[in-house]
Amino acid sequence: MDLFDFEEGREGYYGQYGGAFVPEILTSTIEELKSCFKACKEDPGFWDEFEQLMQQYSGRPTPVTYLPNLSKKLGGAQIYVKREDLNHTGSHKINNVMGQGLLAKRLGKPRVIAETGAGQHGFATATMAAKFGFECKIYMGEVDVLRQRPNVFWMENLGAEVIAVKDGQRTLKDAINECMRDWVANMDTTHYVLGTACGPHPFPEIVSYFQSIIGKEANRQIQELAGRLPDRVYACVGGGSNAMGIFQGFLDDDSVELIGCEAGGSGTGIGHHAARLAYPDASVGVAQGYKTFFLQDDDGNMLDTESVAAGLDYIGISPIFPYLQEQGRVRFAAATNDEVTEALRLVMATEGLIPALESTHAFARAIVEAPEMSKDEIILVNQSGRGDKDIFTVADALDDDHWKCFIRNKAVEYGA
Amino acid sequence: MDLFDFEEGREGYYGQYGGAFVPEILTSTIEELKSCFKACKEDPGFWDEFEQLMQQYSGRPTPVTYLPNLSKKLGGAQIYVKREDLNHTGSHKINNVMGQGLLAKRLGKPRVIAETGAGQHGFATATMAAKFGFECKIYMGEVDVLRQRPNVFWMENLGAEVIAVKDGQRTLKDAINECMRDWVANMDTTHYVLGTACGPHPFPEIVSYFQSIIGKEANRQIQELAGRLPDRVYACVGGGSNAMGIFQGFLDDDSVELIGCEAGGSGTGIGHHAARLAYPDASVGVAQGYKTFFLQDDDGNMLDTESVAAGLDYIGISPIFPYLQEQGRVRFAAATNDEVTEALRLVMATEGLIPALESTHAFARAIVEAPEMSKDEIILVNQSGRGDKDIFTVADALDDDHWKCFIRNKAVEYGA
Amino acid sequence: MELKQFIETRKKSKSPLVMTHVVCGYPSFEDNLKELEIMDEFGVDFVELQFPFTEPAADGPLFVKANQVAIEQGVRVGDCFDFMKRVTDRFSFKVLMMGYYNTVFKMGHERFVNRLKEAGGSGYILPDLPIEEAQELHQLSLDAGLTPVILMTPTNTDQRLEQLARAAHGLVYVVARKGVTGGKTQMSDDVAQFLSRCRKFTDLPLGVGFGVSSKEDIEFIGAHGDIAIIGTAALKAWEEGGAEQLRAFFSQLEIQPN
Amino acid sequence: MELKQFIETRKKSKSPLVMTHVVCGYPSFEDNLKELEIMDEFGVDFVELQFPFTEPAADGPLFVKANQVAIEQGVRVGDCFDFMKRVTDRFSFKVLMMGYYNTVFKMGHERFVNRLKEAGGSGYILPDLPIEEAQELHQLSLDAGLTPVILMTPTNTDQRLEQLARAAHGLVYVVARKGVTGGKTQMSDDVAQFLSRCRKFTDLPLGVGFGVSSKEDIEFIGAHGDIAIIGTAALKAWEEGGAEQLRAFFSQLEIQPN
Ligand SMILES: Cc1ncc(COP(=O)(O)O)c(C=O)c1O
Ligand SMILES: Cc1ncc(COP(=O)(O)O)c(C=O)c1O
Repeated sequence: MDLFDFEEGREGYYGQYGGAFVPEILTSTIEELKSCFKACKEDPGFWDEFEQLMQQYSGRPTPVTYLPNLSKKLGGAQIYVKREDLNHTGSHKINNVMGQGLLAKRLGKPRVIAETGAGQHGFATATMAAKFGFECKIYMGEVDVLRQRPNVFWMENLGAEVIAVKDGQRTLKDAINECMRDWVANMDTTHYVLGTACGPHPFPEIVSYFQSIIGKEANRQIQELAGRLPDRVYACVGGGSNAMGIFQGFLDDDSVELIGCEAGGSGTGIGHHAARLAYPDASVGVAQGYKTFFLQDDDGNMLDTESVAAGLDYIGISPIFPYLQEQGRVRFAAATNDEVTEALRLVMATEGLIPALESTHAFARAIVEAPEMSKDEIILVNQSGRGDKDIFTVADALDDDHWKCFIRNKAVEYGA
Repeated sequence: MDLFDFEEGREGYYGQYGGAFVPEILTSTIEELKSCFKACKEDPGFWDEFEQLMQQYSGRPTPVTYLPNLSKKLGGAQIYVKREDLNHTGSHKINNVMGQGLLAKRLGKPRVIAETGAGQHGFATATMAAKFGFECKIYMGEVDVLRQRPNVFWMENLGAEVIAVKDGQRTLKDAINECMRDWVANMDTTHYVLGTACGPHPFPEIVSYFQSIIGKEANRQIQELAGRLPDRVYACVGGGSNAMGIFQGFLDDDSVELIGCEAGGSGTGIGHHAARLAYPDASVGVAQGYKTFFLQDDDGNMLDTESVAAGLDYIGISPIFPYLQEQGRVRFAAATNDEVTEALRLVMATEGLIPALESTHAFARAIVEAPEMSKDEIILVNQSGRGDKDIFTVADALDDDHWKCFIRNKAVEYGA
Repeated sequence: MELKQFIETRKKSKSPLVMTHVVCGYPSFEDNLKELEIMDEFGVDFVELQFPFTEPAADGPLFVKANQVAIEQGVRVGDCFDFMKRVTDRFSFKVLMMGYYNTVFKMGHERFVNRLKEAGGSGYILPDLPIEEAQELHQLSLDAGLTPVILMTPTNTDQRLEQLARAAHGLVYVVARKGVTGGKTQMSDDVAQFLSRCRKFTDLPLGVGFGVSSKEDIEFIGAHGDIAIIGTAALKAWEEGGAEQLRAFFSQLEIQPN
Repeated sequence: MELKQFIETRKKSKSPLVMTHVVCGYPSFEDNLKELEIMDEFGVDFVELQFPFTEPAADGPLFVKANQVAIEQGVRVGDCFDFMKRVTDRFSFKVLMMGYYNTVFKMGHERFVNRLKEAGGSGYILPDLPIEEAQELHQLSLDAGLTPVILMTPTNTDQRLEQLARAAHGLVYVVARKGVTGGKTQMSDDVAQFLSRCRKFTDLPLGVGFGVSSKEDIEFIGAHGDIAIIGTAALKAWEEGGAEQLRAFFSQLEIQPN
């Protein structure tokens, strides 16, 4: 299944989803990006350069870890985890970002911009910009700036300027809009480092391409470790980049079931979650440059979303996924906030891993399904990031009193 | 140079340093540990088992990263970094801890205890305990509990019990004492996972043994990457475990100069730093089970120490180091708090790396010396850990106003 | 095609023609009406009625806020069509729907065209709908006598301008500079050159937008193009001083009477 | 060897002998003196004077705090020797220095032995100095007529007990249980068995420490060992009620008079 071997006249489309709905002013920039990316893909040395960069800078390949304790506790399938949390900057986001850094260098652009929600992508982009010597501006919804100050702190110290976006919901989607606004003014000097497999073509393809390093490694590793392919692969789906990353390694292996895990938030019901494909609340629309399932009202205006995981708290989804769902290739499920905090506790205590809240959605679903599977079945979970960087969010999610007390004391120390 | 091929009757001694000054009640436990460790060392499969565990769980080998921007900026030697920050739990501490986990399993002990200062070793031990299914208690000075709440939070969530030690300076050395007290009461069921290359024999040897994985990898990697051995290797020295780890890879390569970087604190003068070998303020003594240079007064009572890096803020030093200094094999230098915060800023902004404050001491010294070296000389710095986990300390060190404001707001949210 | 004739007629006695913009329901439909009365009074030839959207990525800060407030106040797409009907019934200027493609997509192309027609609209501007994606909608619109307005921009290659010209109808919206709405454009030789580049590819009237706010801008567009498009400047005037300020704003532009 | 004779003499009329403990300078040297007066009054045979150390890893919470406070109050090693001199001049019980090896090491073995001798001490107990590391110091001490007291513990193998016995002088400090000072030890069959294990390897008087606090404990030690060593319990009494409580504490122990 070559998702990117587009039919004539349907470039950038995955079934009826995708496309490039961009203001006319960006047409030439998008063309330039497409042809640069094409040249890279066709350059036999490019992937090697990328892989080497990721090896030397980010510690790839990340391992696959077997979880004997959790598997035993659940009494069903054997659980393995792909460890994207061990990447430099703490998540899979760096894969895409370093790749786009190489693109920006080829494009000769000295400046990069990026949107960020949870802050992971902004953190990764600021890191990449420091490494490549690019000027860097990160757009982040004001709500996210306020709740994700640690990431802002690091981004600033890495030399990036962080702009608090005060429009709309003041979260991820608004940061994306603001990034687009910057880009349409500065495309000559600026590459927009989109953070997930969304947005106008060629971004879903570019991001999927760089993230495919996850699946390439994982396919080889799980066979080495477990002796065969997994029966099911779970990944959380915000925009869809980590899921595309790992799923691509198994797309042609029909025996491997792929499960996308969305944010169930506080449960079903419009506005309470960010599940675009697992729940029936989203419908097809066109926004932020592409056509996909959006959580929107009858007028096509976007709805509020809710999730304990900022990185999954998004109205849209990679256009590749509704297509893969229609093809029956990926099954979608949602995990609620409560299931996620429970799963986090369990994974920490049994295996010493601290998945990001986003990644914990994949664990949560695997934890639901593993007990129903047989002991010789195999599950692979993509741990897209680590949770220790998001201590404020996790401590809030776990409602930790010692933590609150610590913060109150710290505030006094800071003259509150 | 085989440091651990002890002369008859001098087991556990490095020159005149080392030994095992333990209460009689521990003699048999220490014997048991020594013979278990000896069996492991002689078991040809043991190191492989350890290495595989570290690969699959912690993502080893950690890479060596070339820093072109920093090298260029300083205009001297080419700088490379060994990336222990990319380990699971964020520092080299996990190497030793997982190794001792294997020992504890062989010893058949269902419970582990550990001291921790900055929290990294406690975090790593709690993680290991979760993974191995051990009961776990972490002793941590009350001062450190108060300032390192994030690590406490994670340790507790990993299932460890964290005890705030209220004696003495209420920091690392007091936590070590308290650990010893627990051990002399519970040695039947309990293994003491000492966190650095200090304490009574065989701990300095055990910890060095497991940490040697750093140097083994680094020697091979730097030769692959730079084409030859480095001219100088820098590592920070708290107790000395990360330094022993990387130095062992180059001990027999006479052309490689080894530089241990201690905590210069707020500068020379008794009580203002934790430099045992770089400054003239320490003298030989016996405490916490071993003989080495301690920062002590004329009565042999320990002095207060000071450093921006909690992990270096310790009165003693691995007994192996005064010996290696006497042998002329390791040179010692100190970096002050100010040099360290400057170095941190520089490394973040030029290379996108965030070393732990401890590790930044090694960078700080390399930054002083690199410009005086020629462009074809090579420096290798051991980045023992990542700094993003220590945001409270780093933000304090950098005196960040936005951060303080964020904390004050958060406190209000928490009902301050 | 209705709009084309209208422009030809007006152009005979006036240069340039003038297009203005309001965001439906911001600050309120009543205020919109007052704004439109003033615009009409000063002889405006076209008005864009922007249908508010939650993700107005091509708009600048002032319009972004206007979109957002309108939606928060409960403005629905149906309300916008109702308002358009009232406007087209009452005024002689031509009305274009302006908005984002999702509003149209969600409603369905056919239904959109019908409702726009019923509301008396003359056409529409959808800045995030590239011509490659627009064929079906444009054909339906043309069949219904509605004008889909497309944009030409300074980053377009000649080849692209030729493609755009082929897809254009009624008039061309020339984006005078990079960036979103709202910023000031220096009406310079660059803009003049770009307009003559556009002229090479199309005979359609050229509307020039992005930052028009002074008599000089209007004159400049009179000399090099056909329609001055006034957006943010008018809203800013209204926000600053209501009807009085808006009147003063239009007054200084010295728009030719119809 | 002075201490040996002292024990032999006292043992004739008394079983068990009693050893107590004070931390020099805690709460103050004056209080120490008052404690010692009471101990003397109740016929205590030996007193350990603990020299405060910053890292008292073998001590329990109460002594840890005592060590710490004494140091904070400025108690120096010299002060402890001066105090010891006053005590040995005045009382008839024997005085042992108790402390950690670094105090000795830092001073130098020879100097330590000399100062201890000058202060009238009979010996010392250094719980963190294993016999392997003690040879030089022990020899110097023995030469000077001082007794280095070593410990036997329930975790020791027979082989180790034999080694310890060979290195022992004057008396053996038998640690009745695992753990640090301060906790309560159940004076059970286990302890009795362990004491008879020790007895197999040495003829020296066996002092039994760790948790001794009641008349029954004393009787038990009288039956199975030679010297009851009272540590934390006495300090606790002093902390709770000063001289009066300490007196009550010793009174209920019913120590035999000398
Ligand atoms: C750790 C982590 N996982 C997953 C996501 C979701 O993004 P995506 O679906 O693109 O992988 C994010 C987004 O911030 C993230 O930080
Ligand atoms: C990241 C890091 N580096 C270095 C150290 C110092 O310890 P050592 O000298 O044993 O490597 C610590 C101790 O906590 C640490 O956390």
